Parts: sequence; C-alpha cells; structure tokens
Amino acid sequence: MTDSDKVLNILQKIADAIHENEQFLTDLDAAIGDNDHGINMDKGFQKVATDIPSLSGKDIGSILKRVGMDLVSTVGGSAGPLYGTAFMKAGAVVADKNEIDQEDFVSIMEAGIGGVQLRGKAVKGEKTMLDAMIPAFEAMKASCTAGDDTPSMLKKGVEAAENGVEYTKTIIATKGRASYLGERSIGHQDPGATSFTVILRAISESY
Amino acid sequence: MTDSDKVLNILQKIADAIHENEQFLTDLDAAIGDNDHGINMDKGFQKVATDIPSLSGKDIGSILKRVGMDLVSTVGGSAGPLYGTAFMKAGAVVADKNEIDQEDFVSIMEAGIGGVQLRGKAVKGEKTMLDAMIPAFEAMKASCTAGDDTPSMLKKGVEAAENGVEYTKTIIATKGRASYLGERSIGHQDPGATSFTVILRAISESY
Amino acid sequence: MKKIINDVSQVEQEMIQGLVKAHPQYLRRVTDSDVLARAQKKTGKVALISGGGSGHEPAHAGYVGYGMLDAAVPGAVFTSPTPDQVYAGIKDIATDKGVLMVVKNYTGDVMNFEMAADMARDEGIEVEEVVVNDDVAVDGSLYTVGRRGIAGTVFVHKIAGAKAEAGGSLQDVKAVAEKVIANVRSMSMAISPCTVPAAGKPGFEIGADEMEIGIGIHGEPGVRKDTMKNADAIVDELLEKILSDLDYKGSDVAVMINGCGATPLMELYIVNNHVSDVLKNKGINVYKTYVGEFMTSLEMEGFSITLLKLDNETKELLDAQADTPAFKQL
Amino acid sequence: MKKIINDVSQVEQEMIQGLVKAHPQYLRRVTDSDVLARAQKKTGKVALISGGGSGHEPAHAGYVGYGMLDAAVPGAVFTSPTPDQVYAGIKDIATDKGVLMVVKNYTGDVMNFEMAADMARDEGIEVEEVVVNDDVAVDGSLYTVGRRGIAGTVFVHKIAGAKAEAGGSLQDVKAVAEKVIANVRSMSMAISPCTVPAAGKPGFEIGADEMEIGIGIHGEPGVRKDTMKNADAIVDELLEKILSDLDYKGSDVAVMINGCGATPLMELYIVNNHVSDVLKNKGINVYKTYVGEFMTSLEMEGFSITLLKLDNETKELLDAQADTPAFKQL
Ligand SMILES: Nc1ncnc2c1ncn2[C@@H]1O[C@H](COP(=O)(O)OP(=O)(O)O)[C@@H](O)[C@H]1O
Ligand SMILES: Nc1ncnc2c1ncn2[C@@H]1O[C@H](COP(=O)(O)OP(=O)(O)O)[C@@H](O)[C@H]1O
Ligand SMILES: [Mg+2]
Ligand SMILES: [Mg+2]
Ligand SMILES: [Mg+2]
Ligand SMILES: [Mg+2]
Repeated sequence: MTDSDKVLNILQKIADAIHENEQFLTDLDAAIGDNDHGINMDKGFQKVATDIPSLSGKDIGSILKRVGMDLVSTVGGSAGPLYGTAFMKAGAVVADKNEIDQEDFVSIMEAGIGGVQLRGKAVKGEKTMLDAMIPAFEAMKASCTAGDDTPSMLKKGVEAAENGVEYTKTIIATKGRASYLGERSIGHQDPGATSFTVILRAISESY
Repeated sequence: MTDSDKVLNILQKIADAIHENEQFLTDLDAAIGDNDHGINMDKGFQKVATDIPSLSGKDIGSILKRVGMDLVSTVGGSAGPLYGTAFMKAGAVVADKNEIDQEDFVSIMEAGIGGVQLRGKAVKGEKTMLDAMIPAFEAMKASCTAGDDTPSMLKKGVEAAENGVEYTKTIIATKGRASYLGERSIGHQDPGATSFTVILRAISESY
Repeated sequence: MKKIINDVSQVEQEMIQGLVKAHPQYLRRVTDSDVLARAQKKTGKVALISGGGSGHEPAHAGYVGYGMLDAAVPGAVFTSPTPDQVYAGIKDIATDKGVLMVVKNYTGDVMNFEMAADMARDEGIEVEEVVVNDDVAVDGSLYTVGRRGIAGTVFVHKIAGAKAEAGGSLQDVKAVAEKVIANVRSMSMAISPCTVPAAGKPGFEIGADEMEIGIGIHGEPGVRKDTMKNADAIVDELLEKILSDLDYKGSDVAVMINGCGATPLMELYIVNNHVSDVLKNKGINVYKTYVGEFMTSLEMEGFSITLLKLDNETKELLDAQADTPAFKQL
Repeated sequence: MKKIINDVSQVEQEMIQGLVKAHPQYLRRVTDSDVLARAQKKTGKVALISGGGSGHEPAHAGYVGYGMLDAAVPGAVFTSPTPDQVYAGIKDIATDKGVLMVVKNYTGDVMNFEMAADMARDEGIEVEEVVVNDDVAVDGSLYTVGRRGIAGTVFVHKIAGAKAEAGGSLQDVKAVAEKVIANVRSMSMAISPCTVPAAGKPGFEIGADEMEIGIGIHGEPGVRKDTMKNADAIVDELLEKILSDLDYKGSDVAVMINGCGATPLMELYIVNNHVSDVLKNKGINVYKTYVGEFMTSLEMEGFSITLLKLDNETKELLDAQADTPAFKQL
C-alpha cells in the first residue's frame, strides 16, 4: 500500500528526475520538435515540487488533481494539457483515497492514458508519449494480474516503456510537431515518450 | 610627351590595376571603414574602361573630364566625388591639349589635389588619400624641377605615395569614416591613400 | 548564445512590460496575467483573441488594437500559453456579442485554447474558435495533425477583426475568418536557425551552403534540407507548392512576404520582385502586398510567402482601417 | 556568405523593383534613375528628399509618402548615391515652394548631395539642406567630421515632413528640421556584424562573448569592443552617453528603440522596458515610443536608442498623420 506521504515523496523524486533530464529532453525535442520539452516539463514539476508541502495530509485523489492543475497551468505547449489531464483523470479514479494498492496503480495508469487520448486524440504508433504509456500500462496490468508485487510490476512497466521509446525511433510521427518532419523524424526517439519513462522510472525507483 | 592615345592606354592600365586590387582595397576599408572602397572604385573604373573606345581622338582635357564625370556618377560614397572632382579639375588645366608634358603632369596632380580639398576640406595628416597625394605631388614637382625624365619623376612620386600610405598607419583619422574609430584607426593604412598609390603606380608602370 | 536579454527566465515577462510601456495608448496588461488587451476595452462588438508561444513578435500583441484583436495571450517562447492565461484573456474582453479565438494549428495551441474555451463557456461566455492552417509545407491529410498555422494568421486577424469592428455577429465574424482560412496558403524557408533563450542553443544545425525548406515558426527543422539556391529559385519552389495546393488562377490576391526575424528587408523586397513577376505571368492579380516582419521566429533568417485569394467582402475588410502597434492602415 | 539574393551586382536594382511592385499605391520609380518618389507627385508644398546607401531599409524609400518624404535616393549598399541620382530626384519632386534635402552626416553623403544641389540650383530650383548628426558615440568636435547621422533621421523625416505637408515654407520646414536635429541624440551597439553583398564577408569579426559599442549603420566596427553584458547594463551605458550629451531633464521625449536588422522584436521590447524605467527615474517624460526596425544595417544584430526632446510644435508634428510603406500613423 502507498499512502499520501509516499505519493508526495514520489512526486519530489519525479521532479528531481525531470530536472536532471531537462537538457536531455530538450535536446530530443530540438531534433524533431521545437526545442522546449525539457524546459516546459521542468517548469511544471518545479511548480509541483513547490506545492508539495501544502499538499501534506491531503488525499491522493486531491494530490494528483492538484498536480494535474499545476501542470496545465505552468507547462504550456502540448505536454501541459496532456500530462495535466492525465494526472487530473488519474486523481479522479482514486478520489478521497488516502492509500492506494497495486490495482489502483493500474487504474491510475489507465485513466491517465484516457486523459492523454481525450485531449490529444492519438493512438499507439503515432510516435507520442502513448507509445511508452500504453505498453507500460499493458505490462503492469499483466504483471498485476499475474500476482507480482509492486516493485516488480513497476520494473516491468519501466522496461516496457523503455522498449516503447526505442520503438518510437523506428516510426514516422503522425501527431505532434515531429509529424511535420515526415521521414526525417525516423531515427529519433520521441521526447514525450522519454519524459514519461523518466517519470515511471522515478516512481519505480521509489520502491 | 604623352598623347591622347597614351592617356587612354594608361586609363585602361589604371582600371586593370584597380580591378586587381579590388578585394585588397575593400578589405582595408573593412578594417576602418565600411567595407566598400574597392567595390566602389572598381565600379567606377570599369565604367571608365567601357568608355575608353568612345574617347578615342578626344583631347586630354575632355578625356580627364569624362573620367571625372564617370567616377562621380558611378562610384558614390566619398571616393566618387573626391576622385571625380580631382579628375575634372585635372582635365580643366589641360583643356584642349592633345599632348601633355612633364610639367603638365605636375599641374594635373596639383589641380587634382585642389579638387579633393575643395570637396573634402581635409589637409595632410588626417589619414586620407591626401596623405599619399600631397607627398607624391611634392616629390614629382621637385623631381621635375631637378630635370628628371618622366619615368624617374613618376617613380619618385610612387615612392612618396607609398611612404605616405605607410605614414597613414601611424596616425589617427580625423576625416572620413575611419575617424569614427578614434584610436582604433591606428595601425591600419588608409584605403583611399592606397587606391591613389595603385593608380599612380599604374601610370608609372606605363612609362 | 549571445542575446540582448537579462535573464533567460524573464524574457517573456520583460517583453510584456516593455510592450505596455512602449504602447500604453494601445495596450494594457490584464491584471494578474500575461494577457495583453486593448487599452480601452471595446464593447458592443465580437471580441477577438489570439495567442501562442512568444518569439513570434509582433505576433500577436502587436495586432491588438482597432480593427484587429482585442487581446493576445503570449506563452513562454514557442510554447503555447496555458488555459488559465487564455481564460483570463477571454474573460477580460468578452462582450455580449461573444468571443472568437483565432488559434494556429498546433496540438498544444489547440488543446490549451480549447480547455480555456470550456472554462469560459462554463461561465456562460459564448466562445467560438477558428484554427488557421495555411502552411502547405506539411501534409494536410486527415491522418496527420494537418497543416500548421503560420503568417497567414495575420490576414485572419485583419479581416475577421475588421468584420467584428464593423458590427458583425459572432457567426459572421467566424464565417469570414473561415473564409480567409480556406483561401490562404503559405510556405517558409530558412537559412539560419534560432535559439530559444531557455534552451541556449539553436534548434537545428545548418551548413554554410544549406537551407531548410518548409520550416515552421518555432525554430524547428524544415521538411527538407537542400543546398542553398538563389532567391528566384527558392521563390519558384515555394510558390509552386502554394499554387498547386489552391487554384489562384484569375483571382485577386493579397501577398505577404514575411521575414522570419533576421532577414534584411532588402532581401524581402528582392523576394517580392520575383513573386510579383511569377504571379503576373500566371494570370494572378496582386491586389495588395505586405512586406515585413509579421510572424517571426526570434532571430531566424528566412522568409515565408503567403497568398490570400480575395473576394469583394474580404477585399473591403482587408482595406479597412486598422490601428495597432504593428499593423496600421489608414 | 549566405543571402537570399540572386546576384550581388543586382541587389539594389531588384530591391528597387520589388519595392515598387509591393507598394505601387505609394511609390513610383523616377524614369531612368534609381530614385523612388511618391506615386502621385504632390505640388504646392515643400518637397523633401533623403537617401544614402542601400542596406538601411526601410530607410529611406519606406518613408516616402504622405506626411514624410517626397523621394528617396538609394545608392549601392552602404555607399552614398551619386549626384546625378540625387539630382534626378530633386528635379522630379521640385515644387515652387522649394526642396529640402535631409542628409545624414557622412562625408560621402554630404558631398554627393551638395553636388546635386548645386546642379539643381544651376537650373533655378531652390534647394536647402539639413545634415542629421545624432550619433553621440563619435566625437562631435570641430576637428572631426562630427557626429554621424543614424536612426534619429527618421524623426527628422517625420516632423519636417509633417511641417511641409501642413504648408510650411522652405525656411519653416528647414527650421523645424534643424530643431529636431538639435534635440535628437542616438547611440547604437551590435553583437553581430553584417556582410555587404558585394564584399562577401562581414565588416568586422566579433567573439562569442563580445559586443561592439558605438557602431554606425554601415557595418563598420564600433568605437569600442567590450565583453558582452546584459540588456539593462548595455542600456545604462548607451543612455548615459546620450543623457550626458544633451540635458533632457524634465522634458517630454520621443523614444525610438531601433533594431539593426536581425534583432528579435522581443529583445527590443526588453530593451525598452529598461529604457522606459531609467527615463522615468531621471524625471524624463516619455511622450511616445517607437519600437521596431527603422534604420537597419542589413542583417546586423544590435540596436540603437534615440531620444528626441519635444516642444509643442514638434509634438504636434510628430503626432500628425503619416502614410508611407514603413511608417503609418492614424
Ligand atoms: N496528440 C498527441 N497525443 C499524445 N502525445 C502527444 C500528442 N502531440 C504531442 N504529444 C507529445 O508531446 C511531446 C512534445 O511536448 P512539448 O515539446 O512539451 O510540446 P510542443 O510540441 O507543444 O512543444 C511529444 O514528444 C509527444 O510525445
Ligand atoms: N574629407 C576627405 N578628404 C579626402 N579624402 C577623404 C575624405 N574622406 C574620406 N576620404 C577618403 O575616402 C576613402 C574612403 O572611400 P570610400 O570607402 O569609397 O567612401 P566611404 O567612406 O563613403 O565608404 C578614405 O580611405 C579616404 O582616403
Ligand atoms: Mg516542444
Ligand atoms: Mg568605404
Ligand atoms: Mg513548444
Ligand atoms: Mg561607403
């Protein structure tokens, strides 16, 4: 079981991980986008980090919603509404909960993906964050069903996300700015898929 | 004695010499001016070269006036009115002549300098073309008085002009664009003094 | 990175302050937001709002004023503004005739503006949206995000703005904006990249003898790298793409030759010289030409060509008076 | 050198053609010359002519039109036009109220314009001249060629142009032009050089962490190289020079923040943000601010600050309507 304090703890880890990867994510976006993904994500998670103290004692649903709102109102670009909506939708499925279990994790992932798809109207294979998110979700769901513990479930999720990132190198983007490059987007990994993997890895490393 | 045909011949040599030195003169102007002296001078003397056939048979005064007008109407910048007026004034002192002698050469130089000073209101020591022209004129005048022949007179003129160019490296410009640089103009030779020396050398080498 | 700035994290804020200090007769900053609205709110007309990332100046704050926009929402450099900012703008300028959002077709812009519109609609504000997609460099098919919005957006501001100023209803203003969008096409190229201040290095690398064809306005690489060509050849290529996307033959067009930020105006006129000739040869009548910087990408060197096919209504609206910091017409 | 041009020897000609094709409602090329004059010659008023080397666009052709110039004479890039060209312009626009030449203080410009004036006077045309020398970067003493003319020239065009349009006599127009000249000061800096097309390489070299202070408008090096500073520090330095040259304390001023060609408008607004604050702190009242590209040096990156001290007459003339390709005021 994961309680609110642990969630706040994880959020700080995510913020740190994004901050460490700011330049890397921006460089990935320079290659096939507009050179700002790391900058934007870092701005958002720094805001989240600032808000952590004020979230102490809140239920996990409220915490995740607040993260979503922070992201929506600070990140901008595509990542802001996408990640923002993901966190808000995730918050909704664990509304009022002060503890979440392994299945909640899977539901959170599913709801987050729903949020991204609601906003961005993309599917798998379009070279977006979904190419890391969906495989990670599927791996975690299978692992959960198979009775793995949380750490192994998360490890499998990270592995699937990483493979998803690798997969984005092989395909042409049809959503997001990278789609403007046509063939030229091949060979480059998607920044959003990468930032999602950074986030999931930070979560996994907290267990 | 130098006849009209010889003058036209010399003008072609001058045009060739300026053309060869176009880049060099422009580079000198880049250092302390606006990067165009060679370009402008070449434009002017290419026009002169084009006009040479139509000047065949004309008296030397008319030829020089026409050169002056060509320069005034094609060179632009400072060099256009300065060299242009110099040639026009030079033409005036040999009006209607079909042949000129050594003394005429000296008068031509003197009148040319008068033209430059009429327009530019500069004196010696201001880091302009005058710092080559005036010493050249003085050397030629002395040489003429001493009874030298035309080739040696011209050689002495070129030598004096070259020394004048060297001298411009040591002084601060107080006229022309180089004056804006203040102290920074020291160490650089004046483009206009250099182009004058190129011209005089071309004349000298025609004898 | 060498830029005339103080602090990479403050460029947007200091720009906004500098804008208001320069143009107090035109611009006012909406309290507690980054939104730039008309100095005097105009009621009784449809209100127009646009925006997007900063770095495209004079777009969009430069177009706030009589006959064009009522507010502009600048995001971080090349990053679309957040919904709360757009919402603050909508709320400030909203009139009982409604609000039209002019959005450039980028995933981020569309999502953020639509989230804001939803927030405003929840409060009973009538909000409509048009999405500008004039860039023929990118595939406009259904299976992609569609064409991008670039310099043609300024024609939407001008013409829809004039319609609103003339008292058109929200549906009228939206309809004429959509007419412009249906009839405007653009394409860009660049010979140098630009550097997002916070990123600290250029968005792409380019060789001394190369150019990028089909660039967007965010310093992103183009759809194709090519060896550098002369101005006329580049114009031919861009025009061919534009003219094969929409049939302009026999029509009156407005032309915009837009500099990307660092292109000498001299070069833009050299470009226009050939654009004008080509159009004439193809039986397309140039009704009006705009040459300058209208939609830039920081210090990127390059240009875009925009052609807008006109009819009587759009001609009249294009010719109407405008008085904004960056677009004035008597 | 990578430029959007066709042929280095044709840049001026193609630009002139591109200008006329873009702005036929404003501009006409005077037959057999490079001169750009108003599309419709205006009689019954003093005619204003200006010019200089090309490469400063929109100066000066962009200022030809109602309320400003009657003709502009563009020379080769950074090279003052020849007397026959200036003469062709004077002859075309001359009215019985006379002609005022607005010349920037460069040896070449002054000599070529004065030769042209002499030619025109020989034909009985009344010609007067003012020489703009607003650049405080260079020594204005009697023993030098004096201060250069830079962006402040645009204020002379605007105010003298308005006076002429209002029916002022040649002496009136000249007097107000001289009043502007006496009250206007500017200073520039650059962080990158520019390349004269025919020269093929930059006018100066500059390190990644250096800037040139006190540059002119011809891509020439400045009076001093310095290590790069932040925008506010640069503004402080330029303003200090300007304010110590002329006492602006307590007066109303017009401010011009001028981009040299490649400076993002965003940075010019960041500059204005601090300029505006400093002036306020010093008790100088900003009456009006212009931010943009008014007097450029091809693709040079940098800016100039111009301050014009106003009185009631010059305020009114500054506020008057203008309608030219590059300067419109309602
Ligand atoms: N429609 C979409 N659905 C899902 N993810 C998307 C979509 N469009 C873009 N993305 C993701 O957003 C990332 C880019 O984010 P960011 O750089 O912050 O936004 P922007 O493209 O507006 O600059 C891409 O790498 C991609 O993963
Ligand atoms: N007042 C002057 N008197 C004499 N020569 C001058 C004067 N001003 C400038 N010059 C000469 O003109 C040269 C520069 O010519 P050029 O580069 O063609 O003109 P510009 O300075 O207008 O670009 C200088 O090197 C100098 O020799
Ligand atoms: Mg991005
Ligand atoms: Mg020169
Ligand atoms: Mg972005
Ligand atoms: Mg010159």
